[in-house]
Amino acid sequence: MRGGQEGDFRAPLDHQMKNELSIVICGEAGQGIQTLETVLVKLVKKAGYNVFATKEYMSRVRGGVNSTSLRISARPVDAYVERIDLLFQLGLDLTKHLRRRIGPLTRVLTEIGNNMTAVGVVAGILGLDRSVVEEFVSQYFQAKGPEVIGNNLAALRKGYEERLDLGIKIVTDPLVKEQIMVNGAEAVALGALAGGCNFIAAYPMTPSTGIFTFLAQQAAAFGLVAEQAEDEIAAINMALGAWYAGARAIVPTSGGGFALMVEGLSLAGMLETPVVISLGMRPGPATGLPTRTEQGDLNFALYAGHGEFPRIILAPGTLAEAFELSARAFNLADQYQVPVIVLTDQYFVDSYYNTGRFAPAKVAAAPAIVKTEADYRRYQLTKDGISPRGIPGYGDGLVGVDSDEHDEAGHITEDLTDVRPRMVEKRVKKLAALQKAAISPTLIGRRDYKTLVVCWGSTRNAVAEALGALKKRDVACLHFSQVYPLHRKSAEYLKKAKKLISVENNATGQFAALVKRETGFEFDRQVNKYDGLPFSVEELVEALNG
Amino acid sequence: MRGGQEGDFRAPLDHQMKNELSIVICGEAGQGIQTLETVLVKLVKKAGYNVFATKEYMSRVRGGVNSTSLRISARPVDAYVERIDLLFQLGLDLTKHLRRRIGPLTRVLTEIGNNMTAVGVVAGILGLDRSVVEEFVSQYFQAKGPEVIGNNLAALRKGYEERLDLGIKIVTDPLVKEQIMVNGAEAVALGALAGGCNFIAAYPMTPSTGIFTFLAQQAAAFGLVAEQAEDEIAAINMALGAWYAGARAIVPTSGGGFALMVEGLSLAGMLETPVVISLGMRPGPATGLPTRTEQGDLNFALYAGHGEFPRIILAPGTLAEAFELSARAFNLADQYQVPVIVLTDQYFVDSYYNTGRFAPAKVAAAPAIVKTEADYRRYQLTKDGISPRGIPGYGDGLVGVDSDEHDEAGHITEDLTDVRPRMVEKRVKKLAALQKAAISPTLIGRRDYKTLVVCWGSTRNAVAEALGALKKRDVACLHFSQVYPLHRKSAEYLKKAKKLISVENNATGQFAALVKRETGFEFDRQVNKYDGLPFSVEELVEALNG
Amino acid sequence: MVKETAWCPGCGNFAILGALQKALAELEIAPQKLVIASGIGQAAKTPHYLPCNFFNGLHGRALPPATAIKAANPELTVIAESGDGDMYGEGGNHFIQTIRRNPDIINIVHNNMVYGLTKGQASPTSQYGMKTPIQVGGVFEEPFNPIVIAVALDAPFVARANAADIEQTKEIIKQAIRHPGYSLIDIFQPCISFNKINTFAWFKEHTYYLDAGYDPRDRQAALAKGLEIDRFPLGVIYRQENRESFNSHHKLTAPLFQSKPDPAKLAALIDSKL
Amino acid sequence: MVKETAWCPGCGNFAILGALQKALAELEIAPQKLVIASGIGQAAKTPHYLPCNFFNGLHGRALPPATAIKAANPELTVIAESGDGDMYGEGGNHFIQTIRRNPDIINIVHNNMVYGLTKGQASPTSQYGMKTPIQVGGVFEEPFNPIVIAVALDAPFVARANAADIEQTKEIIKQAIRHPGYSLIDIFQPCISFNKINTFAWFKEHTYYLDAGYDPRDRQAALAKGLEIDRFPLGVIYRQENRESFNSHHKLTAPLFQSKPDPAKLAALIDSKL
Ligand SMILES: Cc1ncc(C[n+]2csc(CCOP(=O)(O)OP(=O)(O)O)c2C)c(N)n1
Ligand SMILES: Cc1ncc(C[n+]2csc(CCOP(=O)(O)OP(=O)(O)O)c2C)c(N)n1
Ligand code: SF4
Ligand code: SF4
Ligand SMILES: [Mg+2]
Ligand SMILES: [Mg+2]
Repeated sequence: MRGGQEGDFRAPLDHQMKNELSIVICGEAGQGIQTLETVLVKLVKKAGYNVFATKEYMSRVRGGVNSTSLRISARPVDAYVERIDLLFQLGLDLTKHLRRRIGPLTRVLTEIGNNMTAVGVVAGILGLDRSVVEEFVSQYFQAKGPEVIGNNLAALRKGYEERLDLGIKIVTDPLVKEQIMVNGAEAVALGALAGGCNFIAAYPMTPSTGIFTFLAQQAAAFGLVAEQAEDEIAAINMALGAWYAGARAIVPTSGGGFALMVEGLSLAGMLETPVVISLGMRPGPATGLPTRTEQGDLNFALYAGHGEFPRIILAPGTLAEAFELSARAFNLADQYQVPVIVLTDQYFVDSYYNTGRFAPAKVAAAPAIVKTEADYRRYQLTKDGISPRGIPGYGDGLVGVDSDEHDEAGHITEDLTDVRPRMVEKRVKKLAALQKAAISPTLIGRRDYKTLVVCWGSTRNAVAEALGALKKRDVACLHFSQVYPLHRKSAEYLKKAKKLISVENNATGQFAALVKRETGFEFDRQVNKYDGLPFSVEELVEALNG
Repeated sequence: MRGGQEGDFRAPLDHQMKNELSIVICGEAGQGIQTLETVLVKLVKKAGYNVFATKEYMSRVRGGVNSTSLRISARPVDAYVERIDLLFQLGLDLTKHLRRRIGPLTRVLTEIGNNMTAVGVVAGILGLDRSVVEEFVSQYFQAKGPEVIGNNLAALRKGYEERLDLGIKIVTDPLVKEQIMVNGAEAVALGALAGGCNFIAAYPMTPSTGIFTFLAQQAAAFGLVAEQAEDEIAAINMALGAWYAGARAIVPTSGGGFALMVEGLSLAGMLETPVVISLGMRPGPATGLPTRTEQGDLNFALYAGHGEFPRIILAPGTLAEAFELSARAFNLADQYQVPVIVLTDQYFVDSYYNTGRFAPAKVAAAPAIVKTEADYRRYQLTKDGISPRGIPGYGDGLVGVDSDEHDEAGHITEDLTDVRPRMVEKRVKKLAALQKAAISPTLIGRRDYKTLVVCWGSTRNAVAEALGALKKRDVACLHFSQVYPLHRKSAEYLKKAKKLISVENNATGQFAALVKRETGFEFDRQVNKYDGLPFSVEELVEALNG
Repeated sequence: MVKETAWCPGCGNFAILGALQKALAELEIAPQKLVIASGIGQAAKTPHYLPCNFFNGLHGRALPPATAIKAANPELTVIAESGDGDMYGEGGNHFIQTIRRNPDIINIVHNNMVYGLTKGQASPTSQYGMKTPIQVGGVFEEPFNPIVIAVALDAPFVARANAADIEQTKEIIKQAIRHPGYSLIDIFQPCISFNKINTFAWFKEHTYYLDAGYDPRDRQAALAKGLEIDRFPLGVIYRQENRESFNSHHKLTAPLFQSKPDPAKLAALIDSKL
Repeated sequence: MVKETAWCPGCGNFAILGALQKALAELEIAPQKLVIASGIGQAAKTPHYLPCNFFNGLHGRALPPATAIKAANPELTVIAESGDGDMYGEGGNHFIQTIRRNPDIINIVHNNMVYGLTKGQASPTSQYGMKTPIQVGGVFEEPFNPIVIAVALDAPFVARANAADIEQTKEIIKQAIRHPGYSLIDIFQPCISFNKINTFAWFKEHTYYLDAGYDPRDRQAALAKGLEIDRFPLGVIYRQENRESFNSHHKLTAPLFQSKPDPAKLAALIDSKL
């Protein structure tokens, strides 16, 4: 299978003040920050700027302090920075973690009006075409009637007329217009559609509700079944029933919901029924910080479920990877008849930036279902452990699957001399095929590195940008978008390095431990973060500068 | 904490034919094999012989083929051997795994009558005092009335009169009379009582139902609450509520049930509420082989639960350890406010042998509850991460616990700058204390070993006996009765060895992987078994002879 | 299909298996078009003993996969079959919510008022006072009354049968299969090994068949019937056809495995993010 | 106790909190002797906003710890409080089985007919046709009727209240606390942010108080009342004192933390294995 591509670092950080603007808008839940984010991101992108946006919010519906961070740039931007050039403070309060981002050069605007005033101010700074902006805002509020449109336009104009001058002139990027603007949740959901997903069973849980909602909205158009289950146990068991009967199902959830699915995961292992789980991580244990981010569930995803059975765990680092891997997850699950877990996190699913238009054809659904003969046996023993997968009602055979140990026909067995050992080996040896098919890690930077910074999942872009800023020729980044099983080349990359550093958004270094277990390599240093917030580029610059 | 004791190997295998008899009785479920086992074991033990008994049975109530294997010996016996000297076949069928145990020297008795006839035959062989035997059997069937007693005595006599001569003369062992005869389930349950357990919430599941039943039977006498929960989710959440309110609760379960408890486990981690889980393993995945044995859930126990929090995992190798560690589990959970998992398996809980009388005083309950002051804060930050644990209704304070991230008083927080990082560190750093308190592994054999055979949990006795039989001076066994966290001395033991061999009753070598991750040591060879049956001494002799 | 069952000779399960097979034969349902989803327990082994497609899943979890199987392929006849512990205990939440969701499946519960496979603990339907190795002081919980609960949840078809009466049970099963939406058949089933109270004779004595005059369309009457527990009524206790089913709400008609993703629609959706 | 709540200004939760605090004050229950167990959701945050011991556990799982807390220390007043999604959805099985088990606890459900904290998906009590971002075609499932189910399960005390009526709600809570065994109070609670259908006005219009002549001891009548859904009756719909409680069955009187294991008994038990 095609590995990740080696890439370049992004533009170094010190360019930014000329070519980039970092804006943060904060306020209470209910003050329309979400609307502002949507509108501003679209407007700025349409005008041809590169945009990155991410939000952080409290677990409440009204009040508190939420914020959205935007980077508007002449060059592609895809990671979170701490620096704030311009802070719109719509509410009275600030959280401590926002306050510490305010630097001597930060312009803080309070009492400027509402969220649309902020849009106007930014439009003014960037010199966006006024009629285009007003047209867009009118369109956006179309459904709400002329009064709402009028009020919003008035607020917008008030902001526009501030004519704030920050001494910044950002040039537009002609490539942006050809690109799409999606967040991580949309990238995963679109990937699922590309992968032929036609069944979603889920129970709402932040940060995965976005994926569920997106798919539910598309259900009628795409002929999907989207069902809100009574609990996560029902969701995973529905998904297994759906796959068994020929559908392609996904279950989006988060740690606590996944915990309830673990018996079902083990069932998937035993039935060899494919299933795709989209696991959006948030800080634990238990309810933890429901709206925050963490990479704390890797170990759990790796070893969840009683008994022994193989699985695949993917952890996209970019939106493009999220689309591609979510699509591919369906084919992988189908082909190898194993559970595939797509690991994301709150930061990842809630972050937007412009990215190349997704190409579904590359990852088109390739169902691996066979029409059964009269003597069909679901668990026929084969060399690689993979049996042709029939479904009920398609062919002359009968398709039986059983959570007990079973014979080739799927019937309960207590034959401990022949059947049990063969069936254990059948399941376990699929791991070899999975290892062969594993996606290789992506090297970012030069091949003649001395220090290798290893990361996985959502930390990729921030690490890459930080290393770009550090401009050290002998430091490279190795990013894993498949965290299990590891691609066989992984060890080679690690071996070449004199110094190994891991970067993980958790407290205990779970991937570092996995790498040690799988390859024997130990990290010289671990950079960990566990306050519920994502790594910023600056933080990584500091942490990796040494 | 006091480590495991170094011990000697047991009597080597070739002594057996003179001093030992290996008897197997097989038949259909419903033919009274269980009764036979109970009666025979008691009789033989009372007569002063060492006894070991273990059973294997199908997941059905009637029919099929079940068997009980007994070793009657002049020396202490505590492990399973494959060799059969005498096979009573009460039913018509034999399983393949029984048939392969029949050797050229095996005497097979079919159509001898019923289960009590078999008791009679054995009593005859051993020359047990006839009146004692008859008295015992009469007593045993007392409640069933004179007719049942009469029939059973008749069957018994018939067997006695066979006067089978196997050329065996086993001497009795004077120490046996002072010893008790319990199986693993009873050892765990008695340990729980010694540890002050006063609350059991469970959902029936083989092989842990025995522990639940034993404790339910003692509930009235010991003032325990024993409640059958509607599901395992309720069971663990009840246990947490019970501990929170000052009780000492245990939840016995097996892999599939444990899977459903995983969200609750994570809750225990977040609440820092103690809990003891007795996890009896059986072969998975999913329903697997419900009545068979495996050590397949170690990884799962290690990493179950979303988010990051410490835990203790104990895995007794002997009945004495099962008693002691089950008791100690309550104090450990209480003291460190972490979940403690006691890992056993079907083989372990269903095996009996005579062992020294348990000494509850050594492991007496030491509750770590404080009376609260008015300004009590449940999560007060302390140096080692352990806060004084108050309970509601005892003192002037209020006790609040919260599954969300919380402040010292237990209230929901979204303070990401100070509180969250401190609370993560508080929880995670308890691991250091747990490491300090860890139980050291037990070295069995000479200290000047070259080869070290590493095992954990239920495989201990078989490995020890096999090494004794092999009589190689430079091979020793290292047994872990605490598998997580590992005692700091573990690495020293491993370092001294030229060759490392692991023995595990699973397919993928889960403990070997853990050891590698924790100490960096890799095993030169892994001996694995995954057919649902325990290791026999002979199998290990063969596997380790090289 | 497995020839030899793992059931005790004389168990009520045999009669249920027989009634089911007859019903299927009379309705001419081909094994290829039939899926039985079951959980874990003695009853849950049923699908191994007749020719069918089967999904023998987890203890307590027969209903969610059954719902999904029917959704994924509406051409299949889907039965969810398990014991009382499985359906009303471990699976209690699915029982309720499945009735609310109303998929077009048949739910057969072998109600032996005990946990058979795990050897005799109380189940949710165990009657007051029953002593077991765990319920040492006897069952004190209110027995779960599936009939009343199903009627209270407005299930489309609610019936009770007695395993011993193979003909009547077969007829009820046939009606249930033909009825649109979710159908519950709670079948009294003697467990001769672990339930010494609720025997064949006990069930005979403590039941009666609803007479021809009974109108199963009257919900209040059905509730009242359901509450009768001195002698339990047998037959179709409640039926209605007012509720939208899961399948009709989701407009499920063709099997999902035949559906092809539409590349043009997907491209348009992606382009909407330009 | 936390001063500032995380609720939306105008939310029905405030009134419920007020009624609860008044009831506790009038009954003179000391915060030290009170435990509130809750799950996760907006309603489940309640215990943070009044002085009490609290066990704010997992979504859907308030009842099992509440049952155990009361068992471990019968001297405590134990309330299990959460939202409709929590109690009847994720926690549906515990709801049923807890009623069967009948511990001496008070179960307060903030029934806003929606998932508040996760922003507006349907809950089990959402009414037919309600559209949400997930229920795009509207709710088609039969709304869960906690009153009928609780009466069907013979719960000792079943009441319904309306958050807006603080005095009446307070009185119901007081009665529930005084009633032995399990008590359910399902409280209609407007969610002003996500439920635009079931508003304060709607609840006012669609409810009425049971009159003084109503006899809550009549189970059939209670079932009939429970089935009224055009205008929902408010007040104590059902009450009885016939059932043995969990605590009395297990003979729980003193707190378990005071119980000492008896070494002699244990020694004797061990010696019985000689
Ligand atoms: C999660 C889980 N918990 C417990 C079990 C053990 N178990 C298997 S069957 C059963 C109960 C069987 O009772 P019932 O469903 O009434 O079926 P019956 O055997 O009486 O037909 C239990 C508790 C399991 N397999 N999985
Ligand atoms: C296992 C699990 N699944 C999902 C969630 C996410 N979640 C939190 S609250 C909630 C629903 C809240 O609705 P309700 O219980 O009615 O309370 P309300 O907010 O309306 O008061 C959900 C789905 C969770 N915390 N845990
Ligand atoms: S244990 Fe009971 S239910 Fe199971 S097969 Fe035997 S008689 Fe039937
Ligand atoms: S979201 Fe609804 S339930 Fe939650 S606080 Fe706001 S109004 Fe109340
Ligand atoms: Mg049953
Ligand atoms: Mg709600």
